[in-house]
Amino acid sequence: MTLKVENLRTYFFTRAGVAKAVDGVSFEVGRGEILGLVGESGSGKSITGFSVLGLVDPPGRVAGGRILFHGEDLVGRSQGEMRTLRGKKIAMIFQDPMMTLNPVLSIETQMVETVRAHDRVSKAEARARAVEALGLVGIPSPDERLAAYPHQFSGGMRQRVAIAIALLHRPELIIADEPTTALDVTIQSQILAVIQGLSRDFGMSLIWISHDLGVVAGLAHRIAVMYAGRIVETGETDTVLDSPVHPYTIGLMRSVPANLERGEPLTPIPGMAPPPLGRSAGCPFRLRCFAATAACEIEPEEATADGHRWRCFHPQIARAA
Amino acid sequence: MTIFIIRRFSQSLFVVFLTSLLVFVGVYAIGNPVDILIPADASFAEREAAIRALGLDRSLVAQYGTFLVNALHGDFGRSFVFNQPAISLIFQRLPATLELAFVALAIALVLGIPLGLIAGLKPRSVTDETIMTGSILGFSLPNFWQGMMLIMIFSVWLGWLPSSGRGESGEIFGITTSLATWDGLAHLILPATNLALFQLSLVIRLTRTGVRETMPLDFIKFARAKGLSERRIISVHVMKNILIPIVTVVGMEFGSLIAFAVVTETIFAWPGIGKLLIDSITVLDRPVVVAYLLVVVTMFIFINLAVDIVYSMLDPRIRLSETQ
Amino acid sequence: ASAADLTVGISAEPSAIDPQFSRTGNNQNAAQHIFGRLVEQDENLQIKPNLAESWKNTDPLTWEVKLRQGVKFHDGSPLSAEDVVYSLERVSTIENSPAPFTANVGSIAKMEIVDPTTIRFTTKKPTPQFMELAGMVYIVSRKASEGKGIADFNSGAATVGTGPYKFVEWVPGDRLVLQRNDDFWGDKPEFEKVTFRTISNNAARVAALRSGAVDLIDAVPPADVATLKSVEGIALHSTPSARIIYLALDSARDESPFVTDKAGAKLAPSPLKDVRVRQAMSKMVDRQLLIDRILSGAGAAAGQLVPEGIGGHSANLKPDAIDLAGAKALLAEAGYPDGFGITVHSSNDRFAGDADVGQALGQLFARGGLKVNGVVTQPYSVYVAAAGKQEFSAFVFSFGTTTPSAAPGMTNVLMTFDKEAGTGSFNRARYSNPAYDAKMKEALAEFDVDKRNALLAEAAEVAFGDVAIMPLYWPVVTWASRDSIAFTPSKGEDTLATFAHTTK
Amino acid sequence: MTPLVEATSISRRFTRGLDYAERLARFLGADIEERVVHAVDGVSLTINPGEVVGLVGESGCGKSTLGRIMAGILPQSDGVMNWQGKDMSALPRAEAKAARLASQMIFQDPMSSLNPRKTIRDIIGEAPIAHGMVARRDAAEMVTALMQRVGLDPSYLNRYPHQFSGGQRQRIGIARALAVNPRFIICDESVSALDVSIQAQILNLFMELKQELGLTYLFISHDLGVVKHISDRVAIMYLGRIVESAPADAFFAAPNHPYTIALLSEVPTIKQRKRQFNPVKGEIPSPLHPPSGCHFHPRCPHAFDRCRIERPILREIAAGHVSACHLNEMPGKAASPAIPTTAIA
Amino acid sequence: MTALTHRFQESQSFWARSLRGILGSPKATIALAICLILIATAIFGPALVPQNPYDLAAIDFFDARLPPMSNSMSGTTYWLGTDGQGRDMFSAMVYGLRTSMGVGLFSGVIALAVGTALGLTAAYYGGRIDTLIMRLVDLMLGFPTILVALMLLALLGQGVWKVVLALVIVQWAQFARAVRAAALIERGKEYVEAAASLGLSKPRILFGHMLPNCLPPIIVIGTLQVANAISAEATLSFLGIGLPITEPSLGLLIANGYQTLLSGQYWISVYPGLLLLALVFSINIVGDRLREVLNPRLSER
Ligand SMILES: Nc1ncnc2c1ncn2[C@@H]1O[C@H](COP(=O)(O)OP(=O)(O)OP(=O)(O)O)[C@@H](O)[C@H]1O
Ligand SMILES: Nc1ncnc2c1ncn2[C@@H]1O[C@H](COP(=O)(O)OP(=O)(O)OP(=O)(O)O)[C@@H](O)[C@H]1O
Ligand SMILES: [Mg+2]
Ligand SMILES: [Mg+2]
Ligand code: NI
Repeated sequence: MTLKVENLRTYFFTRAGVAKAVDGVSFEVGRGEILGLVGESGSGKSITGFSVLGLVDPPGRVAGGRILFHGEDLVGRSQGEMRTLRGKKIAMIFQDPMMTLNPVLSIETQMVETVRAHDRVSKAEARARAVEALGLVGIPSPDERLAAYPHQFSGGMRQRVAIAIALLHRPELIIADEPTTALDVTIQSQILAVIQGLSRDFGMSLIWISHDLGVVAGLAHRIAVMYAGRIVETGETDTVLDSPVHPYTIGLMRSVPANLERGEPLTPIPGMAPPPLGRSAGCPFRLRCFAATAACEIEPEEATADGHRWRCFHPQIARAA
Repeated sequence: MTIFIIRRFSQSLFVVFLTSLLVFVGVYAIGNPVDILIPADASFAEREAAIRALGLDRSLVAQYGTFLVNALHGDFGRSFVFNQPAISLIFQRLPATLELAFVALAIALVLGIPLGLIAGLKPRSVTDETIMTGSILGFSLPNFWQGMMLIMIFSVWLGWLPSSGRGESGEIFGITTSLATWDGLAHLILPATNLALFQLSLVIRLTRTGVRETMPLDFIKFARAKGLSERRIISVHVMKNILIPIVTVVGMEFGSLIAFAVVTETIFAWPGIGKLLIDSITVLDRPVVVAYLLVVVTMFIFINLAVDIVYSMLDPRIRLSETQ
Repeated sequence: ASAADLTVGISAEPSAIDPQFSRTGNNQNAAQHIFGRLVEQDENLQIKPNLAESWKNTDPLTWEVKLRQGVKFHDGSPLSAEDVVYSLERVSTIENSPAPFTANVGSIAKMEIVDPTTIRFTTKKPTPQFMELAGMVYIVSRKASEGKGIADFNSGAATVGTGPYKFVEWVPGDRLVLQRNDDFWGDKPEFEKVTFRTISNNAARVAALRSGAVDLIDAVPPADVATLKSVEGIALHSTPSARIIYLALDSARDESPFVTDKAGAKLAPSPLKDVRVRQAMSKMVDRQLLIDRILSGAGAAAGQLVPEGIGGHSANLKPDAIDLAGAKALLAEAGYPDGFGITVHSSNDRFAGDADVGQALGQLFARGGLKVNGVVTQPYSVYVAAAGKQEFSAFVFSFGTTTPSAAPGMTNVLMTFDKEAGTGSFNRARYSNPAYDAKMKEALAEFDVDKRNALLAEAAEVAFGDVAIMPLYWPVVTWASRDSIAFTPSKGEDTLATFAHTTK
Repeated sequence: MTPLVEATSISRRFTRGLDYAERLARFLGADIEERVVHAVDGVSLTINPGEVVGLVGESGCGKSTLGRIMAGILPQSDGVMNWQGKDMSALPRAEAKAARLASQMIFQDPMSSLNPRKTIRDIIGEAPIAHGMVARRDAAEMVTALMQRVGLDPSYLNRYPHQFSGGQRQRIGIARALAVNPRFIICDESVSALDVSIQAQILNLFMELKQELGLTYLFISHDLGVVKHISDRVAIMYLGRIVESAPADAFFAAPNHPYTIALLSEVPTIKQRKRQFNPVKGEIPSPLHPPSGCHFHPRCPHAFDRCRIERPILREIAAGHVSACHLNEMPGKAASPAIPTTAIA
Repeated sequence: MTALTHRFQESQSFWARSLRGILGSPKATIALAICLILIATAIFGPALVPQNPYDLAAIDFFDARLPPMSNSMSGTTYWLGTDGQGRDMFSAMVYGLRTSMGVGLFSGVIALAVGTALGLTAAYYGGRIDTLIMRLVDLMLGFPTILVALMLLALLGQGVWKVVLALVIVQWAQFARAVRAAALIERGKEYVEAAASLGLSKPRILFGHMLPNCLPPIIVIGTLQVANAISAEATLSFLGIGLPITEPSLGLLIANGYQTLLSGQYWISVYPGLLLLALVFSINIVGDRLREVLNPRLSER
């Protein structure tokens, strides 16, 4: 198991109160596996990713749980220790390709420094590795493009550069935080193709964060659905998508228009997600849930069947079947 | 680049033209320099002779016309007081002002950037609050009052540093400067500090704001995710970004540094162009005032040009060659 | 600074080193060190021989001047009559000078070199003050300065004189450096090297002295005098100057711009026309209090243009004492028992305390029963122009006498404003009294110094009886030095290295 | 039937002109040109009353610009806009104003499209009051009714936009548009910023309103799934031009233009699991320097010489189905989907 | 669009936000209190102080330069001493505070009005109008404040309104630039387009919709500029081209006292200096805090 997260809690201790952004998340990612992490805005996907790398900014911090990377707990490690992992063993790609590269440094600088942050190699060698990485992500004539600055690249190209940087050290795990959300369909497709190929070729594990079920469906081996800081359902992609059991997952699927006849009214989930500050005890979804009962006043435990896990007192198993 | 220079150049020509016109009309409106310059026991005849000698008997339009024609030939008139080419008077004293301004700028940058970094990296800490309150103090103290206090404390009470004049100068690389001798340096410290204080505050705040704005950006987080050390992140990723506003603002402020030298030079009797300007205004020495503005405006233009070039070196998004 | 050197902090610097460029005080200060003149002035402004050993006027139009022997220029060449004639002729070739010496040589019709040390001057008309005028022109070396311009003097190339000090360098705005002339014909100057630093800001100048940066400063602000007195190691040197600070009253016009009735409406005819009103106003001014409180005692109450010792002083003219009752009576007599409204104007950057004096006068008039509509102070540049255009009603001015007698001041300030006659060029109040003018003409034609001075004094009595201007005080000017240096103060407000001596 | 709105050969150029210094430099021989963006390049689009037209295209292709022109916010550089058969520019003042009010736009960003300093009452009520459509004292009542109509609690009347969630803000925007009784609504990415569950709520609202008020929509989106769900007809834009337009069913059943085909095959859907991504190559060209001929030719797998030179015009290939591709003139050569486009359905 | 940007940059009522922001920092709270006290002093103080220092009949130069705590001839105590004209320093400072604040506020407000109108116009209409206005702004900003004021005052002569005018001419460009920048951002927002699409008139959009949203930067710059103006007036007075001498502002008091500072009569210069400092410093602190809470991205001056 490359990564195993157990009962992760990441809280923001703000003046207004404690925002439980991630509140008891558990999942695992095996070698070469692609995990799709889906959920609505604010459900805690990004914070989960940052927690793994130890990059949660104050006033947030990991308040509990374990993050086991090859069995070793990363929680509580010093920034110095984490630094040796970041970019080397675990890499991350961010959503907005316009913002992830430093606009005033050349691509070369940004790549070479990454190489040399972990490996004591000459500039020339670092550069060679940078050229190679750019080639891998499909940037034409990488040797020349190295001297360019980010603004000279289009969004898709920049995202490729970011991926190339993530690849420099052939990390065992890449956390991709909605890296294609800002891109157009055709360009998104290009990036997905690159990522998919790389993951396959190098056996890299991947956590793919997205709110687009379609993207995750096409890419991930397994899916974890987040709601209000918890993973409410997780399992094989096909299982989760074809026979979702959590009412939230079901509601999500019904909200996607493409699943319905044209013009037919959609079946949206009523209401909206609770804000992270005011979450009350019990199942966070119960106020929007069609199946909620008095039982939901307390937090459901995780139930499981054949690697398909959910947190709900009223799993819609019958429907699925 | 060419366009840029054309634009700057034509704009500045316009500015120079406008200011010279303004000064002419202004001086004409205020009074007759001769009234101030002639001795108290002068007779009518002497007065008239002086007026004629200085060309002040002619109409404003005629005077201005002559000025323009001469200016096109590189002659900007002679000082009424010194009877020397006004331009050469300015150039005589320009080095002193430039020296003062540059040293002040250096002080501001050398102290300001580290202080701003310290403050910006630990926002809301005691250190930050102290530095920031101090920098507001720098803004709040009127320049002349600072100067007075500096003199009072360091010259009069403590007797450490001289309070006026420029001191001995020596040569470094063929440039005559006070920096070459101890005496010169000692004379430079107080006025330069006085002049630097405002800029220092400015640099501190710019740096701090820059740090605070840059730190939460995604590319800093990405740099961390790459495993870079905090040192490299700050010294390269953050610094290079914040240098851009600092260079622009400080460059623009260099102009006001020279302008504010008027006050500092008055207080510290620094023989630069600022003091010359004040003196010239009080005696209505119009050619010198015009020449001052001319030189200063031209200087602004060159400074701005330099700033733009440095800017473009720092910020790849703005390359002068790319017309945008 | 070593013991043999002297550093002086001066409030104003020369505008040029060419001694003939301008005859304003600052230029003269510098020139007197480097150049000689036919005559020079003592502390009381009376003339005494310098390069001219003696002179006599053989008839009203002819003056014969004998030059001193053995005088050498700084370049070693001897002074000759030719240099003198050259220098006097050179005066009218100076260009663009706002204050040329042309009037000094204006009376000369002819110059003849009788022998290498004697020159005979012929004047156009009888000129009693010939030596006071022509004698004041600085003598330059013909050899060194022929064909040279102002820049050559500033750089030192043409700066060759006969004075006690040689020119070393001038950094405008900063300093003037002089070197002792070891071949000086007169008393050997004491200091080897003299540096004049320009420190125009008063406080900075004082601070420079206190911090030891300079050895001597001029124009000590009155307020600092008391403090400096108590400072260990500092000596003060004062003298009343021959500069009169006065209030001009717009007395010639029916309508004066800043005269109002009590309610603030325009008042015509102007009460200022009435001599009784002017007298009353003068009686409202407590000169001694003003001097004590505003000037920290640095002044001498004045009742006329020049202090004692200068030609034209009248022993009969005493400063008016404060007499509010008398003032009230006079006002009532003139028909203004309740007073009237007035605005006092003054400059604020011309002489020490000018703005303060204006305000103090405002206070005094208010207390005397006038309605003071305001006190307005302006930079001199603005002020002088407006005053010249008669835009004020009561305004403060000063006039510095630099000549042995009060004649120039009495001509320019008090005689009728008349371009043709060349009188009254500074008569901004437009005072005009034929009796006075006649007395003045008589005095100016008189060759005998004593008689002339007596006539001038009589004229002064006429003018000040009319309160042509309201004299206030003669400022006391003060120099301060380290106490190891003694300094001889002069009425001409000169700051000369030759006036300074070490005491130990 | 007269079309409600009809755009004929509409173009819109954004020009950044040269200033005096640049003109001078050019005069002196410098190589400087005006920069012109053809945001919309000769587009014709007809929308019938009651119809929903979906407009799809990639970022920067000119969808919003076209939408703004149709809403009357932005003047076109060339071409004619007809409103109910009459040239808009020739309408008398009063009618022009009425036409203008009858077309309303609903924007993408629910935050920036509401003035943060105004209460909901003002936001919704200001325009009707300003136009005298409702008396000031009746305004509150009207606003309340509208709020109920779009599913907002009327007790929120005096709240400010920041006190609402994204979906609620979008409802406020809709109520604001409805307040002036429009007939035609341009939805510019109106649901793109919303989470799917909220997006579904808003889409439902749009559909309801259409039913009840007989509204006509131009529905701009880059999400083909949404467009497919709501539109009667679909138009695809690429770099300022419409490359294909057809009734929705025909369009998804038989897409014709190679770009459309690429787009359809690359839209990720839940139905496709662990698929192989086979993207079209190349970047989207800059609208500043669009490729010659057919704008799509550099990325088109079928491109041939003619595509590089000649701009293909829209030709009808089936009833109501137009496409701008040279392949259509070569029988048997028309592009066909690499994968079945049923994937999206 | 991420959840964070939506949720953390929410704007609330702007006055509430400002006040809450200020009260959130003890430093700013104290500064605000000082500001308010000083404002109250400037407004009501002149009625309460022992002397009217602007009335020449009320002051007596017999009492000139008395040290603090001295008694006058008439027996009143000069708590802070007297100046060179015998003005009670305390009264003079209260009046001077009023003058300084008045000059600062008036010039600030007028400059703000002028700058805002021009800045908004430039931003909304764009094109030639924009170019013209912005060239003018560049011109003004390219010139050092102090020089422009110096020249103007040399031309205009002295007087409160002339100083105000000079400061307005010097300051308006700052506002215009800031307002234009803010307005450009606002203009890009969709609510402006929505308003246009709803057929609202241009002035209504400009002043009713855009202007209120440009307020935060305007207010921040406004406060800082008032502080600047007060300081600038003091400097001008110091250089001898500021206010009339009989109605001294704080700056003029300092300048007058400057001459005697080193003679030991420190109180004439030091007390007004401290008051000026307290005033400018506290305004700046408040402004700074506002800058932080209202508009963290507002560029430094
Ligand atoms: N600095 C912070 N202070 C307080 N709360 C925070 C902070 N950062 C994040 N949060 C909270 O953490 C929760 C999770 O945020 P996160 O960024 O992980 O959401 P997400 O699922 O990635 O959403 P999106 O799809 O919009 O990116 C949010 O609801 C937010 O309120
Ligand atoms: N006001 C403007 N000035 C200059 N260029 C503009 C302006 N508005 C739009 N453009 C340009 O016109 C082109 C089309 O813009 P438009 O906003 O219509 O695209 P879009 O299809 O709506 O894109 P998106 O999906 O990103 O909203 C773009 O290249 C854009 O840069
Ligand atoms: Mg996220
Ligand atoms: Mg758009
Ligand atoms: Ni989002």
